[in-house]
Amino acid sequence: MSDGQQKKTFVVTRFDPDRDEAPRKQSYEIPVQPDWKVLDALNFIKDEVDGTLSYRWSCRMAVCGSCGMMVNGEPRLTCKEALSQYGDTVDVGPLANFPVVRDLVIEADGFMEKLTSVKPWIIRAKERAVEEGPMRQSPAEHEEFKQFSLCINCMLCYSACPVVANEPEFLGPAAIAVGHRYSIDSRDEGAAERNEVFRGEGGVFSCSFANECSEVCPKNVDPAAAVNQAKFNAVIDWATGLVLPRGGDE
Amino acid sequence: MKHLLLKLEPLIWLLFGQGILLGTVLLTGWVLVVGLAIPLGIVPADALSYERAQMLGSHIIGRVILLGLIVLPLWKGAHHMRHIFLDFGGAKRDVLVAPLLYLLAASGSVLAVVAIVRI
Amino acid sequence: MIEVSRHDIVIVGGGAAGLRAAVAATEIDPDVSIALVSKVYPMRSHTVSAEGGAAAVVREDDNFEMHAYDTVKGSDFLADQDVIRTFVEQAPGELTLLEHWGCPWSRNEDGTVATRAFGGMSTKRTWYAADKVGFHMLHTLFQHSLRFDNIVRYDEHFATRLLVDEGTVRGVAALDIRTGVVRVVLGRSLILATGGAGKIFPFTTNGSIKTGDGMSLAYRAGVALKDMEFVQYHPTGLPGTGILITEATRGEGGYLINAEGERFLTTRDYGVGSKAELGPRDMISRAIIQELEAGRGFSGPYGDYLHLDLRHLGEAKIVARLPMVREISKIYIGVDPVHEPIPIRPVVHYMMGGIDTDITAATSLPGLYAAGECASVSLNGANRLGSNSLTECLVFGAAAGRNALSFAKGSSEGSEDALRRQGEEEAARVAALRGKQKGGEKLSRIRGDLHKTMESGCGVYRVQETMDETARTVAQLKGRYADVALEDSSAVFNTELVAALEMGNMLDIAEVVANSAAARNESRGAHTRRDTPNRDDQNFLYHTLCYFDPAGPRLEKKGVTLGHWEPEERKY
Amino acid sequence: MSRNAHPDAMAPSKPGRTRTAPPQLPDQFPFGGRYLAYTLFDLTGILYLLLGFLVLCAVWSLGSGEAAWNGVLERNRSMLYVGFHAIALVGVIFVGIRFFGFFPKAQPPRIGPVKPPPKPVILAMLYALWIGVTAFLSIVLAGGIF
Ligand SMILES: Cc1cc2nc3c(=O)[nH]c(=O)nc-3n(C[C@H](O)[C@H](O)[C@H](O)COP(=O)(O)OP(=O)(O)OC[C@H]3O[C@@H](n4cnc5c(N)ncnc54)[C@H](O)[C@@H]3O)c2cc1C
Ligand code: SF4
Ligand code: F3S
Ligand code: FES
Repeated sequence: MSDGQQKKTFVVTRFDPDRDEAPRKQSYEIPVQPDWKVLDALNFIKDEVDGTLSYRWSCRMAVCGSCGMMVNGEPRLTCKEALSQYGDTVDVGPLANFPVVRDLVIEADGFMEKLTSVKPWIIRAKERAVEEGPMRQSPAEHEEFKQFSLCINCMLCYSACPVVANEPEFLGPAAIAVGHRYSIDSRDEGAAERNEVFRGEGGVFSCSFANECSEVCPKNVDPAAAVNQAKFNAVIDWATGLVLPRGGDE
Repeated sequence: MKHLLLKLEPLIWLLFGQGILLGTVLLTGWVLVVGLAIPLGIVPADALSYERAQMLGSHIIGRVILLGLIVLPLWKGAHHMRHIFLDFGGAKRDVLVAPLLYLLAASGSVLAVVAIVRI
Repeated sequence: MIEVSRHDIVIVGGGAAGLRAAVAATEIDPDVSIALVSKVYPMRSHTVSAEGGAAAVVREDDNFEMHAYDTVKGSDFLADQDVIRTFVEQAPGELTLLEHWGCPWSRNEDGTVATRAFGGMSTKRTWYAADKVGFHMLHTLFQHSLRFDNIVRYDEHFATRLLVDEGTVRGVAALDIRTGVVRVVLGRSLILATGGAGKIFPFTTNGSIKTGDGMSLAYRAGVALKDMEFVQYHPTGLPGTGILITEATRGEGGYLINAEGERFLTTRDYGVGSKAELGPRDMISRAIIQELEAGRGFSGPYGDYLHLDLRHLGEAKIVARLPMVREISKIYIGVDPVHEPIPIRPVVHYMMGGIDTDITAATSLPGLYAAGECASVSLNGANRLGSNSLTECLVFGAAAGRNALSFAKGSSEGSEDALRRQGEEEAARVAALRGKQKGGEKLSRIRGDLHKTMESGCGVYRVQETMDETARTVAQLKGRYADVALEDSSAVFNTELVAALEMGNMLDIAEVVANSAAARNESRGAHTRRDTPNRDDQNFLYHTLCYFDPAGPRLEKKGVTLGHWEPEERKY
Repeated sequence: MSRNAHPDAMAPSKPGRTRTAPPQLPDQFPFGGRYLAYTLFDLTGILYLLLGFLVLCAVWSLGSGEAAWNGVLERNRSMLYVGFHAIALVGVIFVGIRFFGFFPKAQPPRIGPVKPPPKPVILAMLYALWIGVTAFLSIVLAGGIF
């Protein structure tokens, strides 16, 4: 594996708001190792070639969710993608559908607002006291929301979703998946509240089931399933609301 | 308008969803026979002679199926057209386009009822 | 003019400890204004990577006494026993709270929370959520924290200096990475929860953000760092990347196998007795190193390694309990543990030492609290038991939150002018560093040399000579660091600037680790010396305190609180 | 190559704290790679709209008397209509295959107290429904029964 001879060219998007009018591309030809991930190459460039290259990363084990970028046009976790699957030239850019702060760093505050707006926490009519101990939840009940609780907030799905691209209000796949995860948790009583959000502007009905979110999700969360289940629940909730109008504070 | 659209969204989505699901299920046979097989002479044209068509169309089940064959595809179509419009950068004009498309589907649906009653 | 914002409590760090502190303070006073300063978005904190589990007594056949004793023994008797008592008693409540907030703990068939075995624990007491425990805990905590409007986040703000006035900490200067501006965030009390410092070593399970910043902040403000010589090596990391393969693999029944196909922990005497793979980490790591030294390892491009064999667990169990281990192995080493053993070797994992705090999470500096991995409340002593630290983040994070709140209620704001001035000084320092073009040194070179010397001097096995050597080298590196040149002078998202600030912190921590280690002339827990292989309670049953001094680190001693169990030989 | 997405896509409610470059669409959108199938799927909306109105016309004519109805049958024989229906058939089948593939996962784990059947079963049921109804309708329309 000490074959340091192999070289690849990285075409990286650069953007410095204080100096560049618009993003530009910069090429780096560097020696690569056969077992490198895309992120390793960026780190090599940063350490040895160009200290000004900016990007986010931390865990390098595909769990912190910070290293998402477009690699050859597809949203990817760069710490997870083996370099060997790409050819001699690799194009690395900031996540699509996000404003670009600098180089490969995108604006994440919009996502944070969306995530917050779906009330991603357990809502209960009456909070349980610690002394009462843990709630019971059968493995089957756990299984119902498990997949949707695996989202690492990497936002790759946002980069793939055509609705995100064109409707700024859209809550987007991950936020809805996280909200839905709570709504179908047997310990939660907040589905009605979240359904209000889901039926609101940019809510679940904006999704046109492109399924692109699930195609690119590195954690197999299947956010498309979550969003569309959430639609289903939001409609059922709406329909029952028509038939049995809810009391003020029920 | 935006508000009204939001309020109606669940209903529209229901119709749209059924448009894809039941609409597709119903349309396949219709297109196959009425759109292709009969015109191409694979099935003799008298299969849908006026009398037989009247007979089928005036039966209650026939009417329901015909209603589904009109209303559901219209809503599927209108909603998808709206999405196409949005996908090609039309978010700003959605407040105009969406009501127009849905109005189209809605008037088609009303006409469908009239048409079916008329049979 | 520097921007100043004011809150009641400032928390630096958005990992498990910082978030728990924020929520704990809010629980008592919903109106308290909390600043949550974090250099990454909180859900990116390295707590996210913890895999195995969090310990707390829940089973019928378990009790506080047992958990406490396991922890004392695991610590090689260097932990404070009053702290341990508080810890074990509050642990179940804390994990229960997380359950109430939605943490998807794995369950038994009857719906109760499931527990698994962990190294050094005498019974199954480690709660888990498959093998993504830290991830689930962190996201649960973070999402729960989102419901409170009074927690004001300063995301991607890098704290560079504590602001102290009249002997009390009053806030922090933080670089807004997004804008390049240093701002002053003031509070009446402050909590450090900045996590560990594994990045001073080359081969570690830690992510790139674990650079010991908070430890350095406290150290520079005159607070002692305690027991920093104790660096935990985790027995099972992937060669090359250092990515962790959780101890839960062994908790679920995995075997460690040498190149001769032998389950050496059962066939040779490494002091772990019948616990075998479930012995404490320091012992297992030493056993692995000895196996490798005896030539019973495999060799590969990233050095020698052994095998962790899970095949006998079967696919169903691996998929249900260890999905992340499987995913990681496949992606990062190309091995499917269902069919092949996983190559592993010991890897730097955790800092037992940290900012010296008492049982209330308070430091010696009034108003300053610390919790989580950056703190040393003396729960872990010379060796932490796996799955105690996530719980520690909760128990002492909560304590820090509560106590910082009551301190804030009783304290004054300090002189804004003085604090603003300090902030401006700090802003000037950071501005001078940004794009500092003069200098012959490169960050990556300094980092490389730091890594080399830390590995040689402060590895699993240590000797006086190399520890001294490392202490000297780190001191030299500090000199070279002063001569570093940076290429990036941009204001916006200047990650090179951040790396340079982190490097300064890492050098502080490395210096403390090397000096503390060189002074402890015995072997205890994770601090193992070839030249003095035995524990020496006569002379060394104390905590090492290390203070900042411009002339070089100054060491002091602090007694260990015993009380219940007297030190005895540590045999399993 | 890439084009701008909506300028406010994923922007925070307060303007960002520094100047940002506008969000870009994914390179392949809308006609490249997997997006092609998605875009075509949405485009079948036109087919469905037209089909809906064609059926409406037919039913209306049926109510208007024999001549009108025969006119419909006559018109359907033109190449234009046959061509359209051929495309429509492909479109309808495409919609079915794509959507039925997605449909099972869009079922929540529980609808009230009711648990939907396992995903493969839902899929099988959908196809059974589709094929069954198509066969039934075709036979009826083709004069096979009734
Ligand atoms: C791979 C791995 C697996 C582990 N598995 C387990 C396990 O199974 N069980 C267990 O009990 N323990 C485990 N641990 C240990 C445990 O995860 C950590 O000790 C614990 O998560 C530390 O949490 P923390 O809140 O102290 O710090 P972290 O989660 O590291 O958070 C630190 C926070 O401080 C912020 N910060 C740092 N510096 C600055 C600065 N200068 N300015 C502003 N903010 C700053 C960061 O942004 C971050 O938000 C594991 C550790 C690792 C590395
Ligand atoms: S749903 Fe998947 S792609 Fe989207 S943020 Fe979560 S983990 Fe990332
Ligand atoms: S890609 Fe977008 S449109 Fe829906 S299914 Fe996923 S959110
Ligand atoms: S670096 Fe954490 S997900 Fe890639």
